[in-house]
Amino acid sequence: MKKYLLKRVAMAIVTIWAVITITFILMHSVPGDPFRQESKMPKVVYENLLRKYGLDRPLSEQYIIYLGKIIRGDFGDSMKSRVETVNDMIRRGFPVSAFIGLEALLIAIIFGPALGAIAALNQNKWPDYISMIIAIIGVSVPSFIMGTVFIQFLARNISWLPIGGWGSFAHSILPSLALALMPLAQLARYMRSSMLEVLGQDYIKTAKSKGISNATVVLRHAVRNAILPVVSILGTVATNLIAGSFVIEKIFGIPGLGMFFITSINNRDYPLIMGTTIFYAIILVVMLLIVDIAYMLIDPRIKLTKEGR
Amino acid sequence: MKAGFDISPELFDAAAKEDKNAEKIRRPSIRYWPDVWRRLKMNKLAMTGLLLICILGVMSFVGTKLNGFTYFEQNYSLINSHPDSVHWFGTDELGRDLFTRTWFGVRYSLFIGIMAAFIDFFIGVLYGGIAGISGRRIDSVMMRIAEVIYSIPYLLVVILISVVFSQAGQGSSMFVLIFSLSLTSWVPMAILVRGQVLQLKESEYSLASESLGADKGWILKKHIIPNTLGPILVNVTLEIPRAIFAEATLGFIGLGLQAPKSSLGTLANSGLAGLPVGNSYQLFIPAIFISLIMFAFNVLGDGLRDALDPRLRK
Amino acid sequence: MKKYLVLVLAMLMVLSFALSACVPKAPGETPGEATPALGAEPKILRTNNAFEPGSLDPALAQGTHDSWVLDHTFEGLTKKDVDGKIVMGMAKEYKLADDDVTYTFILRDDIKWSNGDPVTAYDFEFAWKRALDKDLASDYAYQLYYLKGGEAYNTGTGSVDDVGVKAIDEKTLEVVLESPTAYFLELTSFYTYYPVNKKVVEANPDWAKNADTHVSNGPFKMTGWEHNATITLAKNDNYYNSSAVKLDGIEFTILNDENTAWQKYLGGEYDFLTPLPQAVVAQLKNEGNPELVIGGELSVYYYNLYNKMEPFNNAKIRKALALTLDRQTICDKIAQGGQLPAEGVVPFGMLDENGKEYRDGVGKLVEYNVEEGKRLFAEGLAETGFKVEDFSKFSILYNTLEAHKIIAQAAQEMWRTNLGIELQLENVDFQVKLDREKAGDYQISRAGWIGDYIDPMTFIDLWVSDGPFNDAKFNNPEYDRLVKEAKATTDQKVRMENMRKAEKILMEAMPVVPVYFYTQPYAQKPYVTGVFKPLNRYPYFIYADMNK
Amino acid sequence: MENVLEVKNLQISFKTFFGEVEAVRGITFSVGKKETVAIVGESGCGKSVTAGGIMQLLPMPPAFFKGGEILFNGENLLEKSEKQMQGIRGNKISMVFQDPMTSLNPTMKIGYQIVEGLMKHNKMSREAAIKKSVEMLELVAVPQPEKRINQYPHEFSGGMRQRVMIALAMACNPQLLIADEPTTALDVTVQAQILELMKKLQNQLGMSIILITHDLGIVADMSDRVVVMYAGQILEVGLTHEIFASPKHPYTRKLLASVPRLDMNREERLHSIEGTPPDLYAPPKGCSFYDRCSEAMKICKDNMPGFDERSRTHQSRCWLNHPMAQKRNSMNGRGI
Repeated sequence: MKKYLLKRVAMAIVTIWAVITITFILMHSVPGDPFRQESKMPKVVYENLLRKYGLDRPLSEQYIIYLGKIIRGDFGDSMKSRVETVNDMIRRGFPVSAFIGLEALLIAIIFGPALGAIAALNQNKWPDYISMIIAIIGVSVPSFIMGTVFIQFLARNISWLPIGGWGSFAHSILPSLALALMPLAQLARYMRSSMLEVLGQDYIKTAKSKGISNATVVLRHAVRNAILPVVSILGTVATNLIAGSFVIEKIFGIPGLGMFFITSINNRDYPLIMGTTIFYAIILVVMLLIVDIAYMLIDPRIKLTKEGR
Repeated sequence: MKAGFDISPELFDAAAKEDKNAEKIRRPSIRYWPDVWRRLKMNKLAMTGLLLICILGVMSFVGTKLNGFTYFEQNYSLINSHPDSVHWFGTDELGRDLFTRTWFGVRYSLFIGIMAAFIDFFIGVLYGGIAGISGRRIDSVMMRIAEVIYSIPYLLVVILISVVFSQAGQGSSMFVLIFSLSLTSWVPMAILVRGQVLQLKESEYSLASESLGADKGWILKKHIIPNTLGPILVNVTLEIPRAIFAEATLGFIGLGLQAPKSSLGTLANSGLAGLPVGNSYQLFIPAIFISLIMFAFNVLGDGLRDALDPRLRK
Repeated sequence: MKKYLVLVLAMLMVLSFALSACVPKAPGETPGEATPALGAEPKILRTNNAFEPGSLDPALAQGTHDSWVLDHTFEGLTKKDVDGKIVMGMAKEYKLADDDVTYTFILRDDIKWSNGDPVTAYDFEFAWKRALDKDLASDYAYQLYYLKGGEAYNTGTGSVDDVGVKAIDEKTLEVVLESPTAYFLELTSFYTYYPVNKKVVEANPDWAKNADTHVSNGPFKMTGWEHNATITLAKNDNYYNSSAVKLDGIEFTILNDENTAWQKYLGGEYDFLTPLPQAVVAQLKNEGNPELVIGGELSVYYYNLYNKMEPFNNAKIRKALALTLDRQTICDKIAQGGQLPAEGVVPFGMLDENGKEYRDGVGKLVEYNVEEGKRLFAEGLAETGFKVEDFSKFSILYNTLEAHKIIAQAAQEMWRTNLGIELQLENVDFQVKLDREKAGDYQISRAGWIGDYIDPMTFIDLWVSDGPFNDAKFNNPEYDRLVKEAKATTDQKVRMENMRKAEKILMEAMPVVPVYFYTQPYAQKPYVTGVFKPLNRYPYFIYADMNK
Repeated sequence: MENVLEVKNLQISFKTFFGEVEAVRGITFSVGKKETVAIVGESGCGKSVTAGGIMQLLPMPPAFFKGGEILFNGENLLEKSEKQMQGIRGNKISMVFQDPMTSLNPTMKIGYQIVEGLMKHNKMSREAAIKKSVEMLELVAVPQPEKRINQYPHEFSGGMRQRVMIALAMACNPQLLIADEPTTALDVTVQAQILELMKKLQNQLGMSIILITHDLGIVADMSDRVVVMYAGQILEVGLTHEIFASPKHPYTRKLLASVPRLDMNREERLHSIEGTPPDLYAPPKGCSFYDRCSEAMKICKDNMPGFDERSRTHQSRCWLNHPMAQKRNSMNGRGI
């Protein structure tokens, strides 16, 4: 187990280094820079700025300096904000995105598989159709439209739901709902087909032959086995949610991480672009690891190493 | 022993051989693709999806010519007019006919989705196939590379690529849009193909083939590709709505197709402005079309998956 | 097995609870430490600042999202009164020596920082020199280049001691300019000229980064700053004129989606809102809704033509393009925000030497005249040898924004119907547009200019041949001479006359196609009074009141 | 002998795209107390459907009962509610499935899989149930049962798993055990062990067994009576020794001929039955074995023979039993 984890971590570091390098190259091959403005800024002021942020040095040098900083866990100073460092922004933005993301994830995890299971248990009957209609709406209607509709019609007419902004739990309800719908639908559809497959397995027949109630068969025997493939897609689903959906955060005015993706690129705020990208990559890698471990915990057949346990 | 009829002794003569049909299989013989098609036809939802795609596809060419307006002509005296008998979907903020523009949007969105899925398919199959059929070392290097590419947020890649190309005046061209959309999205396809290839590589018929001296390319072409086609096809069908969705999202944040051309995403983005002042049709019409396309491809993909699943064939 | 499942679930739950504890406090829960009259509800004006300020340090502030807050928390030597006129602020009087470049400001006696320290001339000297320090790398340092030796110090060729600002004593500030500047008093109300508390800044370089350490000298002080969420201001009791300040505080949320912000205004979550969605402005205007105010703005929207390139080096072609653009329609039907069709490059609202509207003295220099445009275009084509079809390889460049997109499409269509040319459109991101304009890699590009100060010169000097923002690459020696002459004098008559002549030369050559003069529409609830909007500033709430 | 189970004219069909498949077409047989009845036949002949029908574990739809009754201790199972059936399954009637690799839940400790039924039917406490399952594992000769009880199925070999399955099925001491090809998926040596175990348990616990198999080899060893099924019908029923000694139906004869025997001469060929069973979408009007029967007569094509009821224990369904056929055959000099 330990050995496996070490190997995974080493691989993750290589992956993240590669992400850093690729992003660095991509970012600097993009025209424009953070300090050019529609203004009469004289050349000297512009050059002062370049110097202050080290953009006057050769790219290779900037790259080495940046790597050095990353090793120390320092994402550097934002080139647009004189108030917060990139670390500050991530430290502040991530919990917000993660909160919305986790809330959405919980909604999706609780209702998605349940919906899928209900559909599978009632295959080709009305609960199946209703569940699948919900799931199809979920994957068919883009979240940005859902979010807009929520603000326009739900928030305006339900007094205790704030229209946008951030601060209390009530603020998080609509955005996480809008965000949850797509993964909820995905999970539901996954769960349904997985459940249908499991229900056809011999061990379900065995369980039934024991005379235990249908509910027990479904809950104890079918769901646990059916959830396995669902768990495997949870990693990417969770990362997308937690890293923050730009569009949802913009529509609802939520000060999360997703906002930085676009604004940092538009502003050519290099350290912020790097910071958010690396952070995203780290979350992705960690999530995949967590999913692997969760998978291992749920499925006794998977043993990472023999000496495990 | 009683018999309910008069039995003539001749009946107890040996039966003629030609009367028997021991070798004949009476059940209609079921070949793979016709069977898939049959099963698909049974799935009403999937057929609805297919029909919808066909209708949308045809209308995206016919619909733009139906009411005599063009997608670019502006009429400043008819700005933001609600749907009526002249402008069936109303007009936009420049007085352009939204019916015509919507069908153009459908055309471009469909085109972008299908092209992006096709590129994903092409790269994914090539990359995954090579990784799967090559040795372990090459395979693990290739997979690591894919993993790295997949770890970079696609939004970042798309924006950066479109900006890089915008320097050359190509930022919003369809080509760049499709290119950047498929830059990272082929990875899941490659992983899928590789998994299938690895599974099949070990299976008996390719071993048999290899022992007969067939080279790897031959095995790939003759055995592996045809057998992985099912899951790949499903993936492609589901990749199309994903790409359309991604394009719509890009359009929604202002990175879509160059105006005055319209994709459904850019139409929705423009339509957003009309929402607070009661022109919600400008948002909802493109939104409904996005949803319809997503719906159609998703149910078709699901139906295909069910139809192709050999476990369900009985 | 079950244990694990429970464990995973428990982990998720714990994580979510831990996070729920991190939910930043609700805006409104910390309405500042304003001290309202007993029994009365505190008067907190709620509004939205679309973007997180890049800095609330006057020396480092860049855009309107920074300055809107600063204008309420700081005050310069001078300030703008309700009519937009420059009046004395921190200074009670000033003297201009006969050399036209030496100012002596005497500060008021009753001025204090929000922490109780007195505001001194040393604070001003320190603040200005600090902003010019090249190691601070202030974007707006060049606003202080009017000071003698300011540019030299900022570029590293001069010494800090040679910068023309010096505190004679606690209350006396001597300022020496590089050359006579007629609008210098106007400049001293600009945020780069605001003072900072020398003691505080020297003790803590990060003083401006959060509310606890932020010290200011204006009518309000900052009491809360939830990054990217809210900024709360409370009335500053140390402000010399605090009795005139009726609000107990101001709360800015930071929300950059216009539509959502508008929904919040409608839902009563804001008392005041700007900017407004374009369609909303149009609708409110059509209804004659009294909540809508169309504030003046000191800026112009125009299209650059790349003058160095064929056929745009031909004045007739350029003029033809300008004449065939229907500005009235763009303003009334498309932009719909109360914008005014551009008559030249200098917007309305500035006064000439006689105290009259500057624009009236120059008149309408560009009009919509299709016939004339067609004629000039035909001549231009003949002169350059270009054909109508050749224009389809040119494009209108604009930065990605819905408002620019609509206008670019309208312009494209107007030029197509009026001149028969089929220009392409090209949207790029803002930084790329700037790059390509600098590199001359464009044919027609959208641009806009917001005046730095209230004087026509802030627009007129854009097109001098070596101007840093002369992306059209206009080059006219006579024009350059007129501008130079105007800049060297404080004689208003000469200056104004020269600027009028220069603008006429410009509009005769038409290196750029002016489109409209911006406005700043805003919405305020009926109970909000006393908001005023200086021409080149966001609306001021200093004397605002709420009578709910 | 008192019958535990009586199946009367049972008909089970499946609704499919191509139409109705008549999987079981009116079968009648009984199982006595402590008796082992083997149901033999090629795959697809309706054996497993019959078993599933008795347990009522068939997926409905597409399956449905078209007619007949299943009397268990005199009560018709087809009239029982699902709830009542749950009280019978695993308690009075248990089942062991063909593939031990897939019939145990891979994500559940085997102890729990045994305990589950005990707790439900015997209202046992968890501890008592665990104790009982250890005993059961001991009974089926799983070594170290206390330890094994906490392991997952993948930690067991195939044979061990089948032992676990048997333990699981026997846990509540059922009156009837349905073993659906219990040894097909196992090694030959393991097969023998499992069969031995089943016999032992039957003697100890005294239940009846329905043994479903296509392997006549194990039938001889295990069963008291044999039911031969073909295309959803019973073609021959008899005591085991009767069937082996004097099979009456050509199909049974062919089946027997296809079993390798040690006493076979080298020259004797192992016989396979040519052709395939008929299609049950449209079952033949006459004898279902007609197409493959080497002794088929003209009458067989369109007329279904009835059972020959001359023997109480041994009956078959073939026109050859008809006196006229026997007469004609002897005339033609063809012996049986």
